[in-house]
Amino acid sequence: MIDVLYFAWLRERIGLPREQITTQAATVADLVAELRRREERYAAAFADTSALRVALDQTLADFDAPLAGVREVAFFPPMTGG
Amino acid sequence: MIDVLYFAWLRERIGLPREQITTQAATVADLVAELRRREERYAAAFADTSALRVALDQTLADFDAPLAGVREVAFFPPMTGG
Amino acid sequence: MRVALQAAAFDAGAELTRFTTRAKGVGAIVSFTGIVRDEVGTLQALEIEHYPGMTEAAVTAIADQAVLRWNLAEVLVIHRHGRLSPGEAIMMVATAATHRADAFQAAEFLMDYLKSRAPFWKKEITATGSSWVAAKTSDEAALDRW
Amino acid sequence: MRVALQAAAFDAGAELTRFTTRAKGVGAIVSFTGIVRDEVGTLQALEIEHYPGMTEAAVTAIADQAVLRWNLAEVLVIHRHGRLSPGEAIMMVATAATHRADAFQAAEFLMDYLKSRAPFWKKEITATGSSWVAAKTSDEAALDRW
Repeated sequence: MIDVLYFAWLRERIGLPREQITTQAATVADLVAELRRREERYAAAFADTSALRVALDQTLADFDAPLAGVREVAFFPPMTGG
Repeated sequence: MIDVLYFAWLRERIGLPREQITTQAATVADLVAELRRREERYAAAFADTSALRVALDQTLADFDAPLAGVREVAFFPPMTGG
Repeated sequence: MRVALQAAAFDAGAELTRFTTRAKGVGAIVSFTGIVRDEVGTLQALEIEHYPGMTEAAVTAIADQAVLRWNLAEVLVIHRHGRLSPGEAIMMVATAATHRADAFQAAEFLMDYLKSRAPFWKKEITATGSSWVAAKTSDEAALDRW
Repeated sequence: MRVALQAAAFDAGAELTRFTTRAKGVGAIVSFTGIVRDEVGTLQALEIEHYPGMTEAAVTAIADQAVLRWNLAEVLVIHRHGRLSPGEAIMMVATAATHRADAFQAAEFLMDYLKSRAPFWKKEITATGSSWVAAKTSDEAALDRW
Protein backbone atom coordinates (compact mmCIF):
# COMPACT_ATOMS: atom_id res chain seq x y z
CA MET A 1 0.00 0.00 0.00
CA ILE A 2 1.37 3.31 -1.08
CA ASP A 3 0.16 6.91 -0.61
CA VAL A 4 -0.05 8.75 -3.91
CA LEU A 5 -0.34 12.55 -3.82
CA TYR A 6 -1.21 15.00 -6.59
CA PHE A 7 -0.59 18.74 -6.63
CA ALA A 8 -1.59 21.81 -8.64
CA TRP A 9 -3.24 21.14 -12.03
CA LEU A 10 -2.52 17.42 -11.71
CA ARG A 11 -4.62 17.35 -8.53
CA GLU A 12 -7.41 19.25 -10.29
CA ARG A 13 -7.32 17.04 -13.39
CA ILE A 14 -7.40 13.80 -11.42
CA GLY A 15 -9.94 15.26 -9.05
CA LEU A 16 -8.39 14.29 -5.73
CA PRO A 17 -5.37 15.34 -3.66
CA ARG A 18 -4.30 11.87 -2.50
CA GLU A 19 -5.26 8.21 -2.55
CA GLN A 20 -3.96 4.90 -1.31
CA ILE A 21 -2.96 2.42 -3.98
CA THR A 22 -2.02 -1.24 -3.76
CA THR A 23 0.48 -1.84 -6.50
CA GLN A 24 3.18 -4.26 -7.64
CA ALA A 25 4.84 -1.52 -9.73
CA ALA A 26 8.63 -1.78 -9.50
CA THR A 27 9.40 1.79 -10.59
CA VAL A 28 7.70 5.15 -10.77
CA ALA A 29 7.30 4.68 -14.53
CA ASP A 30 5.53 1.34 -13.92
CA LEU A 31 3.18 3.06 -11.47
CA VAL A 32 2.45 5.80 -14.00
CA ALA A 33 1.66 3.15 -16.66
CA GLU A 34 -0.70 1.48 -14.22
CA LEU A 35 -2.45 4.75 -13.37
CA ARG A 36 -2.83 5.63 -17.06
CA ARG A 37 -4.68 2.35 -17.66
CA ARG A 38 -7.15 3.06 -14.85
CA GLU A 39 -9.33 5.82 -16.22
CA GLU A 40 -9.36 8.50 -18.85
CA ARG A 41 -8.69 11.32 -16.33
CA TYR A 42 -5.46 9.57 -15.26
CA ALA A 43 -4.47 8.90 -18.88
CA ALA A 44 -4.99 12.61 -19.65
CA ALA A 45 -3.16 13.83 -16.54
CA PHE A 46 -0.16 11.57 -17.13
CA ALA A 47 -0.11 11.93 -20.94
CA ASP A 48 3.23 13.76 -20.91
CA THR A 49 5.43 12.88 -17.94
CA SER A 50 8.16 15.21 -19.23
CA ALA A 51 5.86 17.98 -17.94
CA LEU A 52 5.72 16.34 -14.50
CA ARG A 53 7.97 15.88 -11.49
CA VAL A 54 7.92 13.14 -8.89
CA ALA A 55 8.99 12.97 -5.24
CA LEU A 56 9.50 9.71 -3.31
CA ASP A 57 9.00 10.08 0.42
CA GLN A 58 9.24 13.86 -0.06
CA THR A 59 12.51 13.85 -1.99
CA LEU A 60 12.70 14.67 -5.71
CA ALA A 61 13.37 11.55 -7.80
CA ASP A 62 13.43 10.31 -11.40
CA PHE A 63 10.68 8.40 -13.15
CA ASP A 64 12.91 5.32 -13.40
CA ALA A 65 13.50 5.25 -9.62
CA PRO A 66 12.50 1.99 -7.85
CA LEU A 67 9.47 2.02 -5.53
CA ALA A 68 10.71 -0.66 -3.11
CA GLY A 69 10.26 0.58 0.45
CA VAL A 70 8.66 3.86 -0.66
CA ARG A 71 5.58 4.91 1.34
CA GLU A 72 4.66 8.21 -0.32
CA VAL A 73 4.80 9.09 -4.01
CA ALA A 74 3.90 12.63 -5.08
CA PHE A 75 3.32 13.80 -8.64
CA PHE A 76 3.22 17.46 -9.62
CA PRO A 77 4.06 19.95 -12.35
CA PRO A 78 7.40 21.84 -12.27
CA MET A 79 7.53 24.02 -9.18
CA THR A 80 6.86 27.76 -9.42
CA GLY A 81 7.90 29.10 -6.02
CA GLY A 82 9.87 32.20 -5.18
CA MET B 1 44.04 80.71 -9.98
CA ILE B 2 42.95 77.18 -9.26
CA ASP B 3 41.57 75.46 -6.15
CA VAL B 4 43.56 72.37 -5.24
CA LEU B 5 42.01 69.89 -2.80
CA TYR B 6 43.57 66.96 -0.98
CA PHE B 7 41.77 64.06 0.71
CA ALA B 8 42.52 61.18 3.10
CA TRP B 9 46.22 60.41 3.68
CA LEU B 10 47.22 62.88 0.99
CA ARG B 11 45.54 65.66 2.97
CA GLU B 12 47.30 64.52 6.15
CA ARG B 13 50.71 64.23 4.47
CA ILE B 14 50.52 67.64 2.85
CA GLY B 15 48.97 69.10 6.00
CA LEU B 16 46.07 71.01 4.53
CA PRO B 17 42.74 70.20 2.89
CA ARG B 18 42.82 72.83 0.15
CA GLU B 19 44.80 75.74 -1.21
CA GLN B 20 44.66 78.22 -4.05
CA ILE B 21 47.46 77.98 -6.58
CA THR B 22 48.43 80.25 -9.44
CA THR B 23 49.91 78.04 -12.10
CA GLN B 24 50.73 77.90 -15.80
CA ALA B 25 50.62 74.08 -15.77
CA ALA B 26 49.01 72.77 -18.97
CA THR B 27 48.07 69.34 -17.62
CA VAL B 28 47.49 67.60 -14.29
CA ALA B 29 50.91 65.94 -14.63
CA ASP B 30 52.53 69.36 -15.08
CA LEU B 31 50.77 70.60 -11.94
CA VAL B 32 51.97 67.54 -10.02
CA ALA B 33 55.56 68.18 -11.19
CA GLU B 34 55.24 71.79 -10.01
CA LEU B 35 53.87 70.71 -6.59
CA ARG B 36 56.66 68.13 -6.15
CA ARG B 37 59.28 70.86 -6.62
CA ARG B 38 57.70 73.06 -3.94
CA GLU B 39 58.52 71.30 -0.71
CA GLU B 40 59.56 67.92 0.62
CA ARG B 41 56.04 67.11 1.94
CA TYR B 42 54.62 67.57 -1.58
CA ALA B 43 57.41 65.52 -3.13
CA ALA B 44 56.70 62.72 -0.63
CA ALA B 45 52.92 62.89 -1.08
CA PHE B 46 53.15 62.84 -4.88
CA ALA B 47 56.06 60.37 -5.09
CA ASP B 48 53.91 57.69 -6.72
CA THR B 49 50.98 59.06 -8.71
CA SER B 50 49.93 55.53 -9.70
CA ALA B 51 48.64 55.32 -6.10
CA LEU B 52 46.61 58.52 -6.58
CA ARG B 53 43.46 59.60 -8.37
CA VAL B 54 42.51 63.03 -9.66
CA ALA B 55 39.21 64.80 -10.25
CA LEU B 56 38.79 67.95 -12.34
CA ASP B 57 35.81 70.05 -11.35
CA GLN B 58 34.51 67.07 -9.39
CA THR B 59 34.75 64.57 -12.23
CA LEU B 60 37.34 61.76 -12.31
CA ALA B 61 40.09 62.44 -14.86
CA ASP B 62 43.49 61.19 -16.00
CA PHE B 63 46.85 62.70 -15.07
CA ASP B 64 47.46 63.76 -18.67
CA ALA B 65 44.17 65.72 -18.80
CA PRO B 66 44.50 69.44 -19.72
CA LEU B 67 43.84 72.05 -17.02
CA ALA B 68 42.48 74.76 -19.33
CA GLY B 69 39.26 76.14 -17.87
CA VAL B 70 39.44 73.94 -14.79
CA ARG B 71 38.62 75.65 -11.50
CA GLU B 72 38.97 72.81 -8.99
CA VAL B 73 41.53 70.00 -8.96
CA ALA B 74 41.28 67.29 -6.30
CA PHE B 75 43.92 64.69 -5.52
CA PHE B 76 43.20 61.60 -3.41
CA PRO B 77 44.02 57.92 -2.93
CA PRO B 78 41.80 55.24 -4.52
CA MET B 79 38.32 55.43 -3.04
CA THR B 80 37.21 52.99 -0.37
CA GLY B 81 33.48 53.58 -0.06
CA GLY B 82 30.68 51.08 0.22
CA MET C 1 19.23 29.92 10.21
CA ARG C 2 15.53 30.69 10.14
CA VAL C 3 13.12 29.02 7.70
CA ALA C 4 9.48 30.08 7.95
CA LEU C 5 6.66 28.68 5.81
CA GLN C 6 3.48 30.48 6.63
CA ALA C 7 0.09 31.63 5.43
CA ALA C 8 0.38 34.87 7.40
CA ALA C 9 1.62 38.11 5.85
CA PHE C 10 5.03 39.42 6.95
CA ASP C 11 6.79 42.80 6.93
CA ALA C 12 10.08 42.56 5.00
CA GLY C 13 11.49 45.70 6.65
CA ALA C 14 10.80 44.41 10.17
CA GLU C 15 12.26 41.03 9.21
CA LEU C 16 15.41 42.74 7.87
CA THR C 17 15.78 44.63 11.16
CA ARG C 18 15.48 41.40 13.18
CA PHE C 19 17.86 39.58 10.82
CA THR C 20 20.45 42.36 11.11
CA THR C 21 20.26 42.21 14.91
CA ARG C 22 20.82 38.43 14.81
CA ALA C 23 23.73 38.63 12.35
CA LYS C 24 26.30 40.14 14.70
CA GLY C 25 29.78 40.94 13.41
CA VAL C 26 29.06 40.69 9.68
CA GLY C 27 29.93 43.28 7.05
CA ALA C 28 27.34 42.56 4.37
CA ILE C 29 23.63 41.81 4.39
CA VAL C 30 21.62 41.12 1.24
CA SER C 31 17.85 40.74 1.17
CA PHE C 32 15.46 39.76 -1.58
CA THR C 33 11.70 40.26 -1.41
CA GLY C 34 9.34 38.75 -3.98
CA ILE C 35 6.05 40.58 -4.41
CA VAL C 36 2.77 39.57 -6.07
CA ARG C 37 2.73 41.48 -9.32
CA ASP C 38 -0.39 42.26 -11.34
CA GLU C 39 1.09 42.20 -14.82
CA VAL C 40 -2.04 42.88 -16.85
CA GLY C 41 -4.17 44.66 -14.25
CA THR C 42 -6.72 41.86 -13.85
CA LEU C 43 -5.19 39.77 -11.06
CA GLN C 44 -7.46 39.43 -8.04
CA ALA C 45 -5.32 37.04 -6.05
CA LEU C 46 -2.46 34.57 -6.19
CA GLU C 47 -3.10 31.17 -4.66
CA ILE C 48 0.04 29.35 -3.57
CA GLU C 49 -0.25 25.60 -3.08
CA HIS C 50 2.52 23.69 -1.36
CA TYR C 51 3.38 20.17 -0.22
CA PRO C 52 3.22 20.17 3.59
CA GLY C 53 6.07 18.16 5.02
CA MET C 54 8.22 18.19 1.92
CA THR C 55 8.20 21.99 1.69
CA GLU C 56 9.98 22.58 4.97
CA ALA C 57 12.54 19.81 4.29
CA ALA C 58 13.25 21.06 0.76
CA VAL C 59 13.62 24.72 1.78
CA THR C 60 15.85 23.79 4.73
CA ALA C 61 18.01 21.60 2.47
CA ILE C 62 18.42 24.52 0.03
CA ALA C 63 19.40 26.87 2.88
CA ASP C 64 21.84 24.26 4.25
CA GLN C 65 23.48 24.05 0.84
CA ALA C 66 23.92 27.83 0.72
CA VAL C 67 25.61 27.74 4.13
CA LEU C 68 27.94 24.97 2.94
CA ARG C 69 28.91 26.77 -0.25
CA TRP C 70 29.36 30.32 1.00
CA ASN C 71 30.77 31.85 4.10
CA LEU C 72 27.48 32.89 5.71
CA ALA C 73 26.88 33.99 9.28
CA GLU C 74 23.08 33.90 8.96
CA VAL C 75 20.36 32.88 6.50
CA LEU C 76 16.67 33.68 6.45
CA VAL C 77 13.97 32.21 4.19
CA ILE C 78 10.31 33.14 4.52
CA HIS C 79 7.80 31.75 2.02
CA ARG C 80 4.05 32.14 2.17
CA HIS C 81 1.32 29.82 0.94
CA GLY C 82 -2.42 30.28 0.57
CA ARG C 83 -4.20 33.30 -0.92
CA LEU C 84 -2.26 36.54 -1.54
CA SER C 85 -3.31 39.89 -3.01
CA PRO C 86 -1.34 41.94 -5.56
CA GLY C 87 1.34 44.00 -3.80
CA GLU C 88 1.77 41.55 -0.93
CA ALA C 89 5.17 39.98 -0.24
CA ILE C 90 5.26 36.30 -1.31
CA MET C 91 8.66 35.46 0.07
CA MET C 92 11.95 36.82 1.29
CA VAL C 93 15.51 35.62 1.64
CA ALA C 94 18.31 37.32 3.54
CA THR C 95 21.98 36.43 3.81
CA ALA C 96 24.69 37.80 6.11
CA ALA C 97 28.40 37.41 5.44
CA THR C 98 31.76 39.03 6.05
CA HIS C 99 32.11 39.94 2.38
CA ARG C 100 29.49 41.18 -0.05
CA ALA C 101 30.23 38.65 -2.81
CA ASP C 102 29.24 35.75 -0.53
CA ALA C 103 26.05 37.49 0.57
CA PHE C 104 24.99 38.33 -3.00
CA GLN C 105 25.81 34.94 -4.50
CA ALA C 106 24.15 32.98 -1.72
CA ALA C 107 20.98 35.11 -2.02
CA GLU C 108 20.81 34.52 -5.78
CA PHE C 109 21.46 30.79 -5.30
CA LEU C 110 18.65 30.60 -2.73
CA MET C 111 16.25 32.36 -5.09
CA ASP C 112 17.12 30.19 -8.07
CA TYR C 113 16.62 27.00 -6.06
CA LEU C 114 13.46 28.16 -4.29
CA LYS C 115 11.95 28.98 -7.71
CA SER C 116 12.45 25.51 -9.18
CA ARG C 117 13.21 23.03 -6.40
CA ALA C 118 10.88 23.89 -3.54
CA PRO C 119 7.35 22.41 -3.85
CA PHE C 120 5.25 25.53 -4.38
CA TRP C 121 2.80 26.11 -7.21
CA LYS C 122 1.20 29.42 -8.10
CA LYS C 123 -2.28 29.93 -9.47
CA GLU C 124 -3.49 33.29 -10.74
CA ILE C 125 -7.09 34.18 -9.95
CA THR C 126 -8.79 36.78 -12.16
CA ALA C 127 -12.42 37.89 -12.52
CA THR C 128 -12.84 35.57 -15.49
CA GLY C 129 -11.14 32.46 -14.16
CA SER C 130 -7.92 31.06 -12.86
CA SER C 131 -4.80 29.49 -14.31
CA TRP C 132 -1.66 27.80 -13.04
CA VAL C 133 1.55 29.73 -13.58
CA ALA C 134 3.82 27.78 -15.94
CA ALA C 135 7.44 27.19 -14.94
CA LYS C 136 9.84 29.26 -17.02
CA THR C 137 12.66 27.51 -18.87
CA SER C 138 14.82 30.49 -17.83
CA ASP C 139 14.25 29.55 -14.17
CA GLU C 140 15.35 25.98 -14.81
CA ALA C 141 18.35 27.26 -16.81
CA ALA C 142 19.33 29.57 -13.93
CA LEU C 143 20.28 26.50 -11.86
CA ASP C 144 23.07 25.63 -14.29
CA ARG C 145 25.27 28.44 -13.05
CA TRP C 146 25.66 26.93 -9.58
CA MET D 1 15.38 57.56 -7.08
CA ARG D 2 16.62 58.58 -3.65
CA VAL D 3 20.28 59.36 -2.93
CA ALA D 4 21.11 60.31 0.66
CA LEU D 5 24.59 61.25 1.90
CA GLN D 6 24.42 61.80 5.60
CA ALA D 7 26.30 61.75 8.89
CA ALA D 8 23.21 60.49 10.72
CA ALA D 9 22.59 56.81 11.43
CA PHE D 10 19.76 55.09 9.56
CA ASP D 11 17.63 51.98 10.07
CA ALA D 12 17.97 49.64 7.08
CA GLY D 13 14.73 47.81 7.94
CA ALA D 14 12.71 51.02 8.11
CA GLU D 15 14.32 52.20 4.86
CA LEU D 16 13.40 48.91 3.17
CA THR D 17 9.79 49.33 4.30
CA ARG D 18 9.65 52.88 2.89
CA PHE D 19 11.35 51.77 -0.32
CA THR D 20 8.90 48.89 -0.79
CA THR D 21 5.97 51.28 -0.33
CA ARG D 22 7.42 53.62 -2.98
CA ALA D 23 8.15 50.82 -5.47
CA LYS D 24 4.56 50.05 -6.42
CA GLY D 25 3.87 47.26 -8.92
CA VAL D 26 7.28 45.60 -8.89
CA GLY D 27 7.93 41.91 -8.36
CA ALA D 28 11.47 41.94 -6.96
CA ILE D 29 13.28 44.06 -4.38
CA VAL D 30 16.93 43.58 -3.48
CA SER D 31 18.69 45.40 -0.65
CA PHE D 32 22.30 45.49 0.43
CA THR D 33 23.47 46.85 3.78
CA GLY D 34 27.14 47.43 4.55
CA ILE D 35 28.05 47.29 8.24
CA VAL D 36 31.17 48.43 10.14
CA ARG D 37 33.01 45.23 10.92
CA ASP D 38 35.57 44.86 13.70
CA GLU D 39 37.83 42.26 12.10
CA VAL D 40 40.45 41.96 14.81
CA GLY D 41 38.46 43.11 17.83
CA THR D 42 40.34 46.36 18.32
CA LEU D 43 38.35 48.79 16.17
CA GLN D 44 36.98 51.75 18.11
CA ALA D 45 35.51 53.64 15.20
CA LEU D 46 35.50 54.06 11.47
CA GLU D 47 35.96 57.59 10.15
CA ILE D 48 34.57 58.15 6.66
CA GLU D 49 35.87 61.17 4.78
CA HIS D 50 34.15 62.32 1.61
CA TYR D 51 34.36 65.04 -1.01
CA PRO D 52 31.35 67.33 -0.48
CA GLY D 53 29.88 68.34 -3.82
CA MET D 54 31.53 65.62 -5.83
CA THR D 55 30.12 62.84 -3.66
CA GLU D 56 26.49 63.57 -4.42
CA ALA D 57 27.19 64.03 -8.15
CA ALA D 58 29.22 60.80 -8.36
CA VAL D 59 26.69 58.69 -6.45
CA THR D 60 23.80 60.12 -8.48
CA ALA D 61 25.69 59.39 -11.72
CA ILE D 62 26.24 55.79 -10.62
CA ALA D 63 22.56 55.38 -9.75
CA ASP D 64 21.57 56.96 -13.11
CA GLN D 65 23.75 54.42 -14.89
CA ALA D 66 22.06 51.55 -13.08
CA VAL D 67 18.66 52.87 -14.14
CA LEU D 68 19.86 53.12 -17.75
CA ARG D 69 21.27 49.60 -17.83
CA TRP D 70 18.59 47.67 -16.01
CA ASN D 71 14.84 47.80 -15.95
CA LEU D 72 14.43 49.41 -12.53
CA ALA D 73 11.32 50.96 -11.03
CA GLU D 74 13.14 52.46 -8.04
CA VAL D 75 16.68 52.89 -6.68
CA LEU D 76 17.88 53.88 -3.23
CA VAL D 77 21.42 54.72 -2.15
CA ILE D 78 22.26 55.83 1.41
CA HIS D 79 25.90 56.42 2.36
CA ARG D 80 27.12 57.81 5.65
CA HIS D 81 30.20 59.90 6.37
CA GLY D 82 31.83 60.94 9.64
CA ARG D 83 32.47 58.73 12.65
CA LEU D 84 30.81 55.29 12.92
CA SER D 85 31.00 52.56 15.56
CA PRO D 86 31.40 48.81 14.89
CA GLY D 87 28.03 47.25 14.10
CA GLU D 88 26.58 50.44 12.61
CA ALA D 89 25.30 50.50 9.02
CA ILE D 90 27.67 52.40 6.71
CA MET D 91 25.54 52.35 3.63
CA MET D 92 22.65 50.71 1.87
CA VAL D 93 21.43 50.24 -1.67
CA ALA D 94 18.04 48.95 -2.76
CA THR D 95 16.70 48.18 -6.23
CA ALA D 96 13.16 47.39 -7.38
CA ALA D 97 12.35 45.70 -10.68
CA THR D 98 9.81 43.51 -12.41
CA HIS D 99 12.26 40.60 -12.52
CA ARG D 100 14.77 39.43 -9.93
CA ALA D 101 17.77 39.29 -12.29
CA ASP D 102 17.55 43.05 -12.92
CA ALA D 103 17.22 43.84 -9.22
CA PHE D 104 20.18 41.63 -8.25
CA GLN D 105 22.50 42.77 -11.03
CA ALA D 106 21.75 46.45 -10.53
CA ALA D 107 22.39 46.15 -6.77
CA GLU D 108 25.75 44.45 -7.35
CA PHE D 109 26.66 47.05 -9.97
CA LEU D 110 25.81 49.87 -7.56
CA MET D 111 27.94 48.29 -4.83
CA ASP D 112 30.93 47.72 -7.12
CA TYR D 113 30.85 51.31 -8.35
CA LEU D 114 30.22 52.87 -4.94
CA LYS D 115 33.24 50.97 -3.60
CA SER D 116 35.70 52.31 -6.16
CA ARG D 117 34.19 55.32 -7.92
CA ALA D 118 32.46 57.36 -5.24
CA PRO D 119 34.76 59.73 -3.30
CA PHE D 120 34.72 58.14 0.16
CA TRP D 121 37.78 57.15 2.20
CA LYS D 122 37.73 55.01 5.32
CA LYS D 123 40.05 55.35 8.28
CA GLU D 124 40.13 52.78 11.07
CA ILE D 125 40.59 54.14 14.59
CA THR D 126 41.98 51.78 17.24
CA ALA D 127 43.27 52.35 20.77
CA THR D 128 46.84 52.42 19.47
CA GLY D 129 46.39 54.63 16.42
CA SER D 130 44.61 55.00 13.13
CA SER D 131 45.17 53.93 9.55
CA TRP D 132 43.59 54.51 6.18
CA VAL D 133 41.92 51.47 4.64
CA ALA D 134 43.71 50.50 1.44
CA ALA D 135 41.70 49.94 -1.72
CA LYS D 136 41.54 46.27 -2.68
CA THR D 137 42.62 45.22 -6.15
CA SER D 138 39.64 42.82 -6.07
CA ASP D 139 37.31 45.84 -5.77
CA GLU D 140 38.89 47.48 -8.80
CA ALA D 141 38.76 44.17 -10.69
CA ALA D 142 35.05 43.81 -9.84
CA LEU D 143 34.29 46.74 -12.18
CA ASP D 144 35.47 44.74 -15.20
CA ARG D 145 32.40 42.57 -15.23
CA TRP D 146 30.05 45.48 -16.03
